[in-house]
Amino acid sequence: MSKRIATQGRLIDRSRALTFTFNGRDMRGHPGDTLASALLANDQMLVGRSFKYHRPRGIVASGAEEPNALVNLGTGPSFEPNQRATTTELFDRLKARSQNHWPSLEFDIGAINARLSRLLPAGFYYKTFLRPRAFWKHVYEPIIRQSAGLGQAPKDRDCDTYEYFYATTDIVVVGGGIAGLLTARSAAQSGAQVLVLEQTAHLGGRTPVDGGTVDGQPASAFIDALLEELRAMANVTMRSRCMGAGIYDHGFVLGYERLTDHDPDAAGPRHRLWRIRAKQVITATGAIERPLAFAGNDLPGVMLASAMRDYLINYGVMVGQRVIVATNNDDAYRTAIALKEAGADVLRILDARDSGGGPLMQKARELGIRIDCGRAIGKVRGGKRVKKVKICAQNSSGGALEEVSCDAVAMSGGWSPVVHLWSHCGGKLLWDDGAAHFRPDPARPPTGADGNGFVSTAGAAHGDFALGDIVAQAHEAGRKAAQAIGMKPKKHDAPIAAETREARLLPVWLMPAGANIGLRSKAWLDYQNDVKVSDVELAAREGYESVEHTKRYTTLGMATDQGKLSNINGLATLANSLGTPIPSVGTTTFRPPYTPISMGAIAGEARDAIFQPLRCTPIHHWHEAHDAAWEPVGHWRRPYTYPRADEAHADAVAREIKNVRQAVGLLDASTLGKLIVKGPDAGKFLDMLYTNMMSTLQPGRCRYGLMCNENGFLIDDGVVARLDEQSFLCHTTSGGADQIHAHMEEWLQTEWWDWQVYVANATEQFAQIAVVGPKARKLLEKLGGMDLSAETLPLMAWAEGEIAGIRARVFRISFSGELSFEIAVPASQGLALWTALIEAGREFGVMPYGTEALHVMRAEKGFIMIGDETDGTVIPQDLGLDWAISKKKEDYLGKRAQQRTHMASPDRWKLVGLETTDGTVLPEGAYAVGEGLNANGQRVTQGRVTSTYYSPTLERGIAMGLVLHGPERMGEVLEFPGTDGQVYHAKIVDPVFYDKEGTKQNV
Amino acid sequence: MLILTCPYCGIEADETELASGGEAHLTRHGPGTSEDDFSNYLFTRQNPLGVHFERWRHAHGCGKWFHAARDTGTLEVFATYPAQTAEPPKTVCDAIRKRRPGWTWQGTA
Amino acid sequence: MSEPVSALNHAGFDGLAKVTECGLHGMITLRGDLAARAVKAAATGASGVKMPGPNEVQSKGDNALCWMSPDELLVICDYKDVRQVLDKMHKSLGAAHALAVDMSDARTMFCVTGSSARDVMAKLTPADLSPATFGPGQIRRSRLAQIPAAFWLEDDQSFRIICFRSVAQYAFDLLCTAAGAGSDVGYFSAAPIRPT
Amino acid sequence: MKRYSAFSIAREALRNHAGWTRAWAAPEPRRRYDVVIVGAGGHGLATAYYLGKNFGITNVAILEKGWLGGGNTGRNTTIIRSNYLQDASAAIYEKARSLYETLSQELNYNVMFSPRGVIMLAQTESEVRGYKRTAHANALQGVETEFISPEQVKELVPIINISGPRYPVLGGLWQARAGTARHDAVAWGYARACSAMGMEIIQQCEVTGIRQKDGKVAGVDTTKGPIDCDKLGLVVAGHSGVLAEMAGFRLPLESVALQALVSEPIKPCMDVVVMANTVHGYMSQSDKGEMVIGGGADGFNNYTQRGSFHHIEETVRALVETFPIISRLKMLRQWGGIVDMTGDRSAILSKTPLEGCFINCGWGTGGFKAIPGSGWGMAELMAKGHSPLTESFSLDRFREGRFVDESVAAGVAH
Repeated sequence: MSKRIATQGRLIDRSRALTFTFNGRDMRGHPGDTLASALLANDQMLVGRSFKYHRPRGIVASGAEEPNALVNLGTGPSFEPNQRATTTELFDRLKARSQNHWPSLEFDIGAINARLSRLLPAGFYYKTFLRPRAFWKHVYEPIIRQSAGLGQAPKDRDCDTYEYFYATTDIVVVGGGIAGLLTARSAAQSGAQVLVLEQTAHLGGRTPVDGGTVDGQPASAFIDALLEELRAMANVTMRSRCMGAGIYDHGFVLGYERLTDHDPDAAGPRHRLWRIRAKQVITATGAIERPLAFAGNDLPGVMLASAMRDYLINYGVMVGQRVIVATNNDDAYRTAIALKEAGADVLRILDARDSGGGPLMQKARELGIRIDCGRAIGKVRGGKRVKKVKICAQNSSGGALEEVSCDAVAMSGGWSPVVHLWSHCGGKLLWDDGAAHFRPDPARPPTGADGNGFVSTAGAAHGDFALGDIVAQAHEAGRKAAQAIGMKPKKHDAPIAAETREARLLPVWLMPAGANIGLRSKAWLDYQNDVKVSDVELAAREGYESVEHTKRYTTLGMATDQGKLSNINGLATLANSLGTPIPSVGTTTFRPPYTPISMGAIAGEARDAIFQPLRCTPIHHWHEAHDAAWEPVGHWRRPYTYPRADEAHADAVAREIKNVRQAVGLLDASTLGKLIVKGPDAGKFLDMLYTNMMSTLQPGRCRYGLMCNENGFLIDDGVVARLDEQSFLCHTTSGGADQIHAHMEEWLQTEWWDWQVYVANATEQFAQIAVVGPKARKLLEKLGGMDLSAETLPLMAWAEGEIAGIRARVFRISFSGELSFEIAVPASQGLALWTALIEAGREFGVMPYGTEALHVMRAEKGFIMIGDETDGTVIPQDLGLDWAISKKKEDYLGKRAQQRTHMASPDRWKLVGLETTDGTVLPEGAYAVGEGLNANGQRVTQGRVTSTYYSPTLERGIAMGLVLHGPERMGEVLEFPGTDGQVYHAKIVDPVFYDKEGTKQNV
Repeated sequence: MLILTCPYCGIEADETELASGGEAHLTRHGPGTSEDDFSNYLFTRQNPLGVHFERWRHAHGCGKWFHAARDTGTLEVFATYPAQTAEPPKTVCDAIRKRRPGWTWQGTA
Repeated sequence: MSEPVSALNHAGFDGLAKVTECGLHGMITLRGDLAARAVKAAATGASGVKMPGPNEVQSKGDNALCWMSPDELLVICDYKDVRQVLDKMHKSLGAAHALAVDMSDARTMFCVTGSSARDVMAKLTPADLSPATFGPGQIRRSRLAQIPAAFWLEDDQSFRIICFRSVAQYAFDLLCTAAGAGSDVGYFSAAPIRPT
Repeated sequence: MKRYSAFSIAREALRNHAGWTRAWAAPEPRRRYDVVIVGAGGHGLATAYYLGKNFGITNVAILEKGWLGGGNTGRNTTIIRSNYLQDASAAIYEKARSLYETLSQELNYNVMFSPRGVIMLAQTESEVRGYKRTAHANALQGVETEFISPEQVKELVPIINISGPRYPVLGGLWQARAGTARHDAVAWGYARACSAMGMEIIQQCEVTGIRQKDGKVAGVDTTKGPIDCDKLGLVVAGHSGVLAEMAGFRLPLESVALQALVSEPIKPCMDVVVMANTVHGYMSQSDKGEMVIGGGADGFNNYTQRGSFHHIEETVRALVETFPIISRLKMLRQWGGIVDMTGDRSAILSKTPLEGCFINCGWGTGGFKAIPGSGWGMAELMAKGHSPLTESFSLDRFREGRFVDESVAAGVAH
């Protein structure tokens, strides 16, 4: 059984106990434990079920590579699925539940799949569930979806917050093991600013577990001293619980800092996403031990040798009392020795190598451990935990020589450098035949903005495994990185580590080498996704030969561990089945993140109130206080209407319109774009930007203008006021202000850079209020300050002066057809003017009105609206706006485009008014049908509705639309099929429905 | 995540401070030009796998448009330079040739 | 005549750093050839402040000149003086091709002060804030999360930030969130982290 | 070709699946074919398949410089829908969608087409107008869609937040028979069927030149030697520009990186596909349980298949706001693909200036869903010289100013 022992446990604090529950069962652990070590200390060998066959699974690893021990963690708003027990620090009252089983972990109906596994080989679902057709969606797929999917879906809104942090530094070192720390030191000694990212809570890595001596002291003592030294260096920052998640182009490094996962009650953000820019990156990400592929290698109790050693030394947990060790290299002997010295009974070391290992083997033998060379595990027996091991010769098909009962198996298939981060941004790998692994090819690093390599590697991640090589290479790596960014490293001696010579490893991709199909179909490569040796062989046989095909066909390496344990074994198995060397098979692409990172962290601070900027006019809060119903316009929010008590929106809109037409209304028009264009060439410039002539506009006057893009399409419209000889004020649509400003700058800077024009965006300098209606002038005269008589300020003129004691510009422009003044005052006095108007307006029955009333009134007048009548495919000519297109100008933006055959075609749909024959309102976006079907069997259309409203003024539905040859077909009735099943009939009419002569606005 | 140095204010701008503006050094074609010339001006692009000249605006910054010479296959940036020019300056072409021997501007050395 | 009101009317927050909206300031955008004598004279004359170099701020009392782009300065003065300053500038500009326009109401100014000020700002802007690159007297135009902003250091612990008036509330909420309790980063503020 | 069925699996199980043979042959190229298709992605394979099936042209080689289905076919978010606004788009996407309905049976390969339904959220007034317009257009195009209420949206997607502070859901355009399919399987299924018709799929074979004879296409040079043909189809997505160069013409294309990501798998919590264009995010849940999320495209030319991380942030930010429960899920993997964007963001299926040479490209972000329709139309175009499905997508539209613009309905072509 697995239990906590009295000795060892360098990372735990035995003086304090923590309580936690697993599947409701109370358990105890210590501060410093991971959930995994605590579960093992409580003899919880069975921790989950596999994805496909629902096989019983236990903890295999001790770190980020763990494929099995995933749990549902926490409850309610802090619930999180698929948490890796090996990287979850234990905290008091932690609640964990195992995943992917029903009804219970011990008894799981899904396990029937394991019995049927022969019927469910790789890719079986591509070959079946074909008939009957409807069954896929309604029967087969729901079953597959239910049985897949691991953790539960969260139910509540996340109670935590997240944030970003931007850092710019010389060198980022990913990994706080001995290699990372030494690299950081030599880089810092060279004068570089260094940031070290360590994913675990502990700097120092696994060297203290593996032992050895550096500069004459025990490795762990050396590391403690090194950490002290680094902490004292002002140009070194070390962050623990902060994983280097990804490396991106131009030195961008993504860091994932877990601030409160280990202490959920602490204040502050849960995760912090580091967005780092570094000149050089050094990945010192270590290496991951590989499992051995033998039958039953997925049973609870079968564990990586290094993990078993970690649990013993770091946490004082002895995973088995009677242990068998299977290996193809010397490192596993360290585990055997540690276990033996801690009092475990190490029954056998099965060394696949005929000649066995080096000095470590000697030491094990001296401790009295029996070592069988050239031996292998034929099969592991047991149900929910290891019971027996059948031992056979490595060079056999699996015939058992003996059977030994035991309670744990430690396996080691050799080590693979963690090359993920090196590869994220294009770093290439080379195959090391001796060590049987892929390692970074220093000659082909990821390249940065200057075209030179910006990532290097140190330590085990570099492919060095002997402590002596690691410390020497790491020291040098730091100096080199500093040199690469122009530092002049001073001479510092590299540390010297005592060597423990290790014998050469023997590549073992299958155990035993000649394992029969029965064994191969029980030898797991990818634990979580249930991919076995036989599956990869099948994929190869069926022609899924590229490693990408095999991966996708078998799902090898696609689980939440992204193949950290399975990739190399899988590649080797594929290479063997294809009879090609491993390098020619290649690897699949490594993609960020190194381990999964929370969506919350990626979203950062942007949620709720600060999800996106909300733009407020100076009068915003008044609208809010008066129950405005909002309409988002870009990032602005404009009052749609101001419903009273229990007034429906439509009624409110009708009331506002009637009031404007009969008395006076106020519109907050502050969001309108206001661009100041000034210079000797300003007129010439605006003549190019607008379709009509602006240079001839007189100071003091206003003119309505249209803007097109180079593709000829209408992009914006608005009133231009000439302020003086050299300056114009261009009004744009609310949504358009920033784009049009950028549009102007673009043309001035990149095409007409010799023209003398400056542009400034004064949109937010002014609050703009439209005072509209027959009583508008009376109201303003009451406030007093300037002469607004028709004589001094006629339609389409503007004047400067004071209103209610506030400096103001007044524009006589109307978008409603009524007498209308648009008053611009400094933003900081906008609210003052607004309230003054409301107060003074009482006697005239003043009311605020919103965007919908605005839209309806402009439609009654037949004025077009950008975004309604236009959609990015409409040219001014389509809208009968030829009067606003200068014939005199030989050029303006869009003119050439409008001469293209399709744009000049007489068959373009043109703007008309539409009146339903029965007065009802046409449906939004309805199409007018023509005769028959087109070549693709679709109904022929001959027009569409662009805007449609109920007009309270005319008390009937009115609409505008684009219709084939429309203007020549006045009076004709068109059919508009609705999506409600009805067909609407509408007559083509003039688009101006109200006050055709325009007398009302001109008083 | 590109970094480009704005030639106007000298800031090493983060991609999120920049707005991209497509291929650089296009010649505007207005009224009187042929259908082909005009549609090439609007739509046809070099889109090379390799050296590419493009327009960027230091939008969250000094607001200036500038040009960048960049490799679309490696994202290497050869140079950035002011936008007020019809073709890449010699210094830029030299910088590119230093990294990509034999490269020529629109096929002419 | 009503009292002009700034967007957030001097709202404040105390956290890792002190965040305050600093009320209305006179702000004039001056666009022109910054090498031209008339333009220089207009800027320095009206403000009494030295001409700033690229990415620099020059200040004297409440007045300041901010370099915004190769052809743009921001002239900062007392809010009530804007009109005189503007008139003065127009006079000294004379016929020179330039644009001087009052933007005082279009913008909002914030102060972020305290030993963690850099850490707080570094949660929101991609600009390099390391003391080596960014110190007092320098100005940076960049973004705060999703909005454009310009900021400079008055001294090593106090930022001045300018953004558009319409997003003042968003900017304030951002800064308060970034300065929220328990979110200290200790990257710029603290010396190297001590053992825990 | 061995027929796939539950029975064949059971039979094979008895002999440990030793009897399964290659899904497609791996021949060396011959010197000449009637038709050569460059690009063994979904579109290229489908084109070949329908050339054989609809026109009896089977002397066809499909050349692939990498591995079949290794490009965007295997990198997309597998959404299939046809609720497009413009007639031309609706026609080809609906043709594709309807072919997907029966593709598994037709190919005897389960492509797992799952008509789970797609909702496009309307979160602004202009989106409401845009989608109502699309619904009207679809009704006349024979595409079954409807504009549904926020309550109906909530009913279909219980995890959605319809009363978000910034962009409350005002409704949605719902297409019940839209959905997803298993992307790799589409390529593999077509490949197996092409191979069974005697067509030859040549992988690891890169085209290095296009040979012409008196103004007509004569064949291609490849890394496996020269190959002659009467007709040539270029169907290589992101690399179309490079091949067009070889054929002596240029295209209105720009290649950019488009990104996507998946979460760790969780138990089923969302049965339909949701697209939220105002906040630029879309999401579905795969049969494995992963939340499959589509990200934005870079604004700059890029052939690296690596996008910029801030697009991932923007997308995830929007989706966390729309689906609050995903905040505590984790991103498992992000990736990028190279997509080719045209001037109007719609595809090009067209003859080219070089007689006998046809091109199919410019699918931008919307290629996967179109595969069967694109192959169907392209095959007709290559066999007969014209096809109603492809007519509006010809190259000359850019000269005439006759665009197929889908962005107008606030819709994006994901």
